[in-house]
Amino acid sequence: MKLHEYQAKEIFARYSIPVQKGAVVRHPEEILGLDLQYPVVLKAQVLVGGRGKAGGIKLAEKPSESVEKARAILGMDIKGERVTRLLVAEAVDIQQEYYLAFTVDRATRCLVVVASASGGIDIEEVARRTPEKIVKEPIDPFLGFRPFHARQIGRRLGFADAHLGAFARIAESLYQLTTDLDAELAEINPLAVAGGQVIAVDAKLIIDDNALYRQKGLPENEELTGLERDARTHDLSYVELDGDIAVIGNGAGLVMSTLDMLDHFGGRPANVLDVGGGASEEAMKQALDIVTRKPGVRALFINIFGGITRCDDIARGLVANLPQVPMSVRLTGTNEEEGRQILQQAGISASVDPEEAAKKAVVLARGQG
Amino acid sequence: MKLHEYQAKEIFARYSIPVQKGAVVRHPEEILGLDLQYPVVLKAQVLVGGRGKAGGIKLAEKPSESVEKARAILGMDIKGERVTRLLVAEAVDIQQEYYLAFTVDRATRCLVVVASASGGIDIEEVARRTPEKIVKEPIDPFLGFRPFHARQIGRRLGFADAHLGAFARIAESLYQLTTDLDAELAEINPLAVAGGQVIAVDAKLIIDDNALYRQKGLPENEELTGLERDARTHDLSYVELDGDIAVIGNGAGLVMSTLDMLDHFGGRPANVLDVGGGASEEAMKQALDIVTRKPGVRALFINIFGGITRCDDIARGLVANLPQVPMSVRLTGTNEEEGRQILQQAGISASVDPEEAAKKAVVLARGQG
Amino acid sequence: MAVLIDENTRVLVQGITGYQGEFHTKQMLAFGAKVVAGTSPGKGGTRVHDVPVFDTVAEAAVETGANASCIFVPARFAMDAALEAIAARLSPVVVITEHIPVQDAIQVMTYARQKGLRVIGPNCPGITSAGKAKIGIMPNHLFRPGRVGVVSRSGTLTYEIVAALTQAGIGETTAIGLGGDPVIGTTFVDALELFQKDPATEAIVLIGEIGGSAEETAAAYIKARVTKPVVAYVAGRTAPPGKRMGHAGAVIAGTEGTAASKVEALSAAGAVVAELPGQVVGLVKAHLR
Amino acid sequence: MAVLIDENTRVLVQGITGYQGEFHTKQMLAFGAKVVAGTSPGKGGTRVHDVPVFDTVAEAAVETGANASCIFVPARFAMDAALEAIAARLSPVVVITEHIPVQDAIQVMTYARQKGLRVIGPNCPGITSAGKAKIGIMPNHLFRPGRVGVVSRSGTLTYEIVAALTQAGIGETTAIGLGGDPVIGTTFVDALELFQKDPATEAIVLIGEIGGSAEETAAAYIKARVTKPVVAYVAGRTAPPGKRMGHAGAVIAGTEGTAASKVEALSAAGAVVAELPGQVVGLVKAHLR
Repeated sequence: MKLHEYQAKEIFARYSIPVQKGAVVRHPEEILGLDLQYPVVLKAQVLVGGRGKAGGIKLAEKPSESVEKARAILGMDIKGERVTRLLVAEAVDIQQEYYLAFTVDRATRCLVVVASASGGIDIEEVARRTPEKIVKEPIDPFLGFRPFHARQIGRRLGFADAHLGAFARIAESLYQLTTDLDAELAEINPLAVAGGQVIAVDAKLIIDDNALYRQKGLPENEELTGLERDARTHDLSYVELDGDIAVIGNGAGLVMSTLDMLDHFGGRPANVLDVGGGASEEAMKQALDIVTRKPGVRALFINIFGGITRCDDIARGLVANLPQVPMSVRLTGTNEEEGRQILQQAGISASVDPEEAAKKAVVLARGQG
Repeated sequence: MKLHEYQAKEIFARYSIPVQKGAVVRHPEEILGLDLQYPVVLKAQVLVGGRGKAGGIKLAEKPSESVEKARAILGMDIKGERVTRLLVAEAVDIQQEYYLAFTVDRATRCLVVVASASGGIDIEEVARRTPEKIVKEPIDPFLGFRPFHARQIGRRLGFADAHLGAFARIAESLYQLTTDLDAELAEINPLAVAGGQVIAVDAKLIIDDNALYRQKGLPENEELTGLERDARTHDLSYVELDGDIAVIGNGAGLVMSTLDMLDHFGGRPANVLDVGGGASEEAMKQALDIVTRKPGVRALFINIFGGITRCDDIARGLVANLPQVPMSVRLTGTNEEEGRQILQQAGISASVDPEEAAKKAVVLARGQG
Repeated sequence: MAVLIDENTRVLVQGITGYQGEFHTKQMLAFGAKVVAGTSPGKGGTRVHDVPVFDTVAEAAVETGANASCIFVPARFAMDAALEAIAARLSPVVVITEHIPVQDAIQVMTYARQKGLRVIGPNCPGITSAGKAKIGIMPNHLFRPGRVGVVSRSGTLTYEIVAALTQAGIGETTAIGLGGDPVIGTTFVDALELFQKDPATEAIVLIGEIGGSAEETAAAYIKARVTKPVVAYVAGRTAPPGKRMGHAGAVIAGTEGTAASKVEALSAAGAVVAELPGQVVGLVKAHLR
Repeated sequence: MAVLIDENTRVLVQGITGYQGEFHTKQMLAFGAKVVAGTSPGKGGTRVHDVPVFDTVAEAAVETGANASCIFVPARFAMDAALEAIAARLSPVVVITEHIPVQDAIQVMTYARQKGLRVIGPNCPGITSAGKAKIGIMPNHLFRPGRVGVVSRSGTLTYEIVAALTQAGIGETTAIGLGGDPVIGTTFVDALELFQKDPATEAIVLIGEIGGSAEETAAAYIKARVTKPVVAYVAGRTAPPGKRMGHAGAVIAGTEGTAASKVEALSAAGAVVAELPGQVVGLVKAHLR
């Protein structure tokens, strides 16, 4: 679950990581009531990347200019996301930009600290072109990231004197919140030296969805569409796409290969729902409801290979909640015989070959079924 | 720092360790206002051991009996400690008594869990006679004491069914509070199965004095006499004894050997203060004040071997705060020359040989100096 | 021959009294796997499908000689169960449970590394050595002893490939489901090394998916060390970038992690890459000596 | 010859800019010890007694070849400093600082054990190899190269014994102050093993005190492995039971830990036990060949 910059900064402040003074507004006029030193920066609060290049960040020298520019940003569409909130923060005079993050590293199977003295928006470019400018160290989860580790990283970025201590305290705090909050990513870019201070100018925080059960007091998940949120409440994994074939499968790999097959045969998925391992009749009911509720769905493709999932459970769920759109079903694996029998009794034919079934789904979506 | 049973149990309750319902009273009449089921147990709150055998624990069947027995216990003297508080707790019907503790183990250099199915007042006897009945396992500080460790210990004590989970939760919580509170010892003896429940019937908690700086919200240290408390506030280590020679030394080993020497030559120390490593002039001033304030002191013995401590600092502190009682000084080690010169100028002679100086102190205390 | 598990593997099922644990214990027994013990704290002394249940792994290992584990316990208790299995020196520890917080998985992997033991998963279907042993949830009827080793990040795609290999009369040595989470105990490289060494394995099927760089790392290993034919398939060619496809392992990160990058690396390393899962078995056939 | 440290020891002083760090750096240099670097976070680039100061141990080790550490930093930062020294693979790491919480000391010792490195202390006076090297705070003028190894839990008592050995013309090989805390990195047994192996050490003085069972364990080791004469003294014969004598290491626990038990064990193992510190050197003289 991704948090907005302002939400992440509220958490940073609780962990004593210096951030600019600022406030969030939903309406331009609210800015006039804020007790802030000018100039200020107006920053669109969206979850997609690249808001700066899209015009979502502006500087304002005085309140009237601030309100005017806020009007321009609020309501803006950035990569499909509508701007409903604006972070208004006191501008700082940045002397140097650094990069600092903690994230999960698949290769070392650990959290890693990633840092660079070349921070700023082009950090990915830095990583690609001059990887030697990126410091990356795995963290032993039992020993943790200690103050001396923080000082070592600070020195490798060139921090000295009082700034070294300031950097180290920020790095320690950022690690602490990464583990406390089960963050998959906790990033400060840029971490700036500004006005004799080391300060987090931007903030990104992604919480591990699997750990949300033990993370209380977090803001609501805003990354999801309404249907995605419904799916989440039923522990189903659902993603929206822009075609016309609704897809239900089990297992991430199978689901992805299902999309690949539809694409291969000229079809366009409208969405895709992974019922996961050991899907029950009830899960199947919810799955059918969610994928077919999306406007513009013209056909349904169900691709199930039973392992921990049992074909008879899937079949019962399907028969009890028959969808309104034409469908192509592929069903094989654990309890396959029982499943086919249940479908047959309801007059539903199912394929064993996934490619055959995918082709049929494409035909159905074209209205030629 | 040792806590009273009731203080430890308040902490236990915060960590969800079941304890009997009860309250602390300072006056017998307060018992009548308590909302408790009878019978109740009245337990003297003292820091010394063996209160049960000394008559500090009594059972009462009804309120009137309770008040009467409270009168007998409050004000009692148990091994030199006056009883000022009484824990009144609902009696439980104990089916079996267990022992459970976490403590520091010098040999393995770790915290250890110590447990036994033969709990109760004679646990030391059990340890001596049937050590095989004591389970003792070192704990890796980085991995910690995990739920599975707790279940393993529980099984080794014979817990099964629902009691196994109850025991494991208590053991996990007790470990958690041991590390959270920097306890040197966290002990439940007996941990009882009573009325279908696993419950802490007694509680002992000793906090690491060196960690008190990071332990906020603990009760006041009641283990110390007034002078001992004064010493503590000046970071000096002071212990009261019952003779007539006040002793100041530096280093625990030297201080102990100083007591041994005085004893060897027929002297009896009144108290002993360790000025520690790197004692300053100011520390020496406080040290002199504390040891000589004790009533009955007839002589003072100062035994300093300078290492990190400098003889000139000691000499300056002594000259500036000359005590009223006759004294014998032994001074050698770092900056010995400077120290002797300072003393000489003030007309004080100092010995190099500790045994010679100890003999002199014994003579002075006898009033023959 | 087989890799990782065989007739000498004595399986302990952690969480044996749960719905999945009970069902798959029965399936493993039906497959012929030696399931010798189960654990379920507080339920020691009972039996499930005649398998004795213990309160702790330590007791189960001592009493039954269990030397490997299969974990079905719910996500919030799975880390503790895995640590318990590692502490008792069981290996491999196969973690079926999905939705385990990644920082819990990190602890498990670090502890296993400290002790020098193998973890498979989490969020995986387990391992099956055709005709010999099974730990996990792969459907029994799919397998037939044969010549191909299968390793995959995806459960259901593994079944697809195994079913097709069996149907084609080729059969399998061992199928290993690595699991789809970002932090997993056993990787493609580990599996490739095992299959390369195993005399019964004549060809290897590798099933990857978008996200991470495990396939690229596998490609480098194939180029350097693998002499047996490798047929690969990478799922997610058409998945939208940045969208999560069911589990955290499938987030595209930067330039690495795309299907294109993986396909390119594997092809360059000499692996044959199928465009759809249905083509895999045909390619295996073509490359078997 | 000497044990633990000698002419090749290149000392790093952690906390070199503090009062004690600065003073004892000067003393170590005066003794002839090679103090090659210091650390003090935020003060890198400065010098103390012409010794270069760094922000981190890692930089100091790379730049100066420091291979051992002496820690003077305040108690609340001492654990981090010791972990930093261990991470940089310095050995021995001598922790002078007193009042370190015992759970911090436990972490330090566990980490050192994991890395296979040696810690001395905490709350100790350090190590001195007469005429060769010194790490710590033992007064310089006491030492004279000679024939006896000294190991002690007490700092000031070490000085007493060393001064007397020097005065008697016997001299020392190495004196090791183990530290008085309950959890320490190096024990009597470690020191006995080193002295037994060291050809220059002809006799060993062991100075114990009440609390714990380190002396009893040492006695068992002496009986089994030590052929050189051992003269021992145990402080605290008359200390009141259960009272804390200055540090947590001196709490009497149960039946073990009393002076009587220690004296008895050491005597039974063949060590000669003095009743007062002043008798030690006479006993050493009597037992030197």
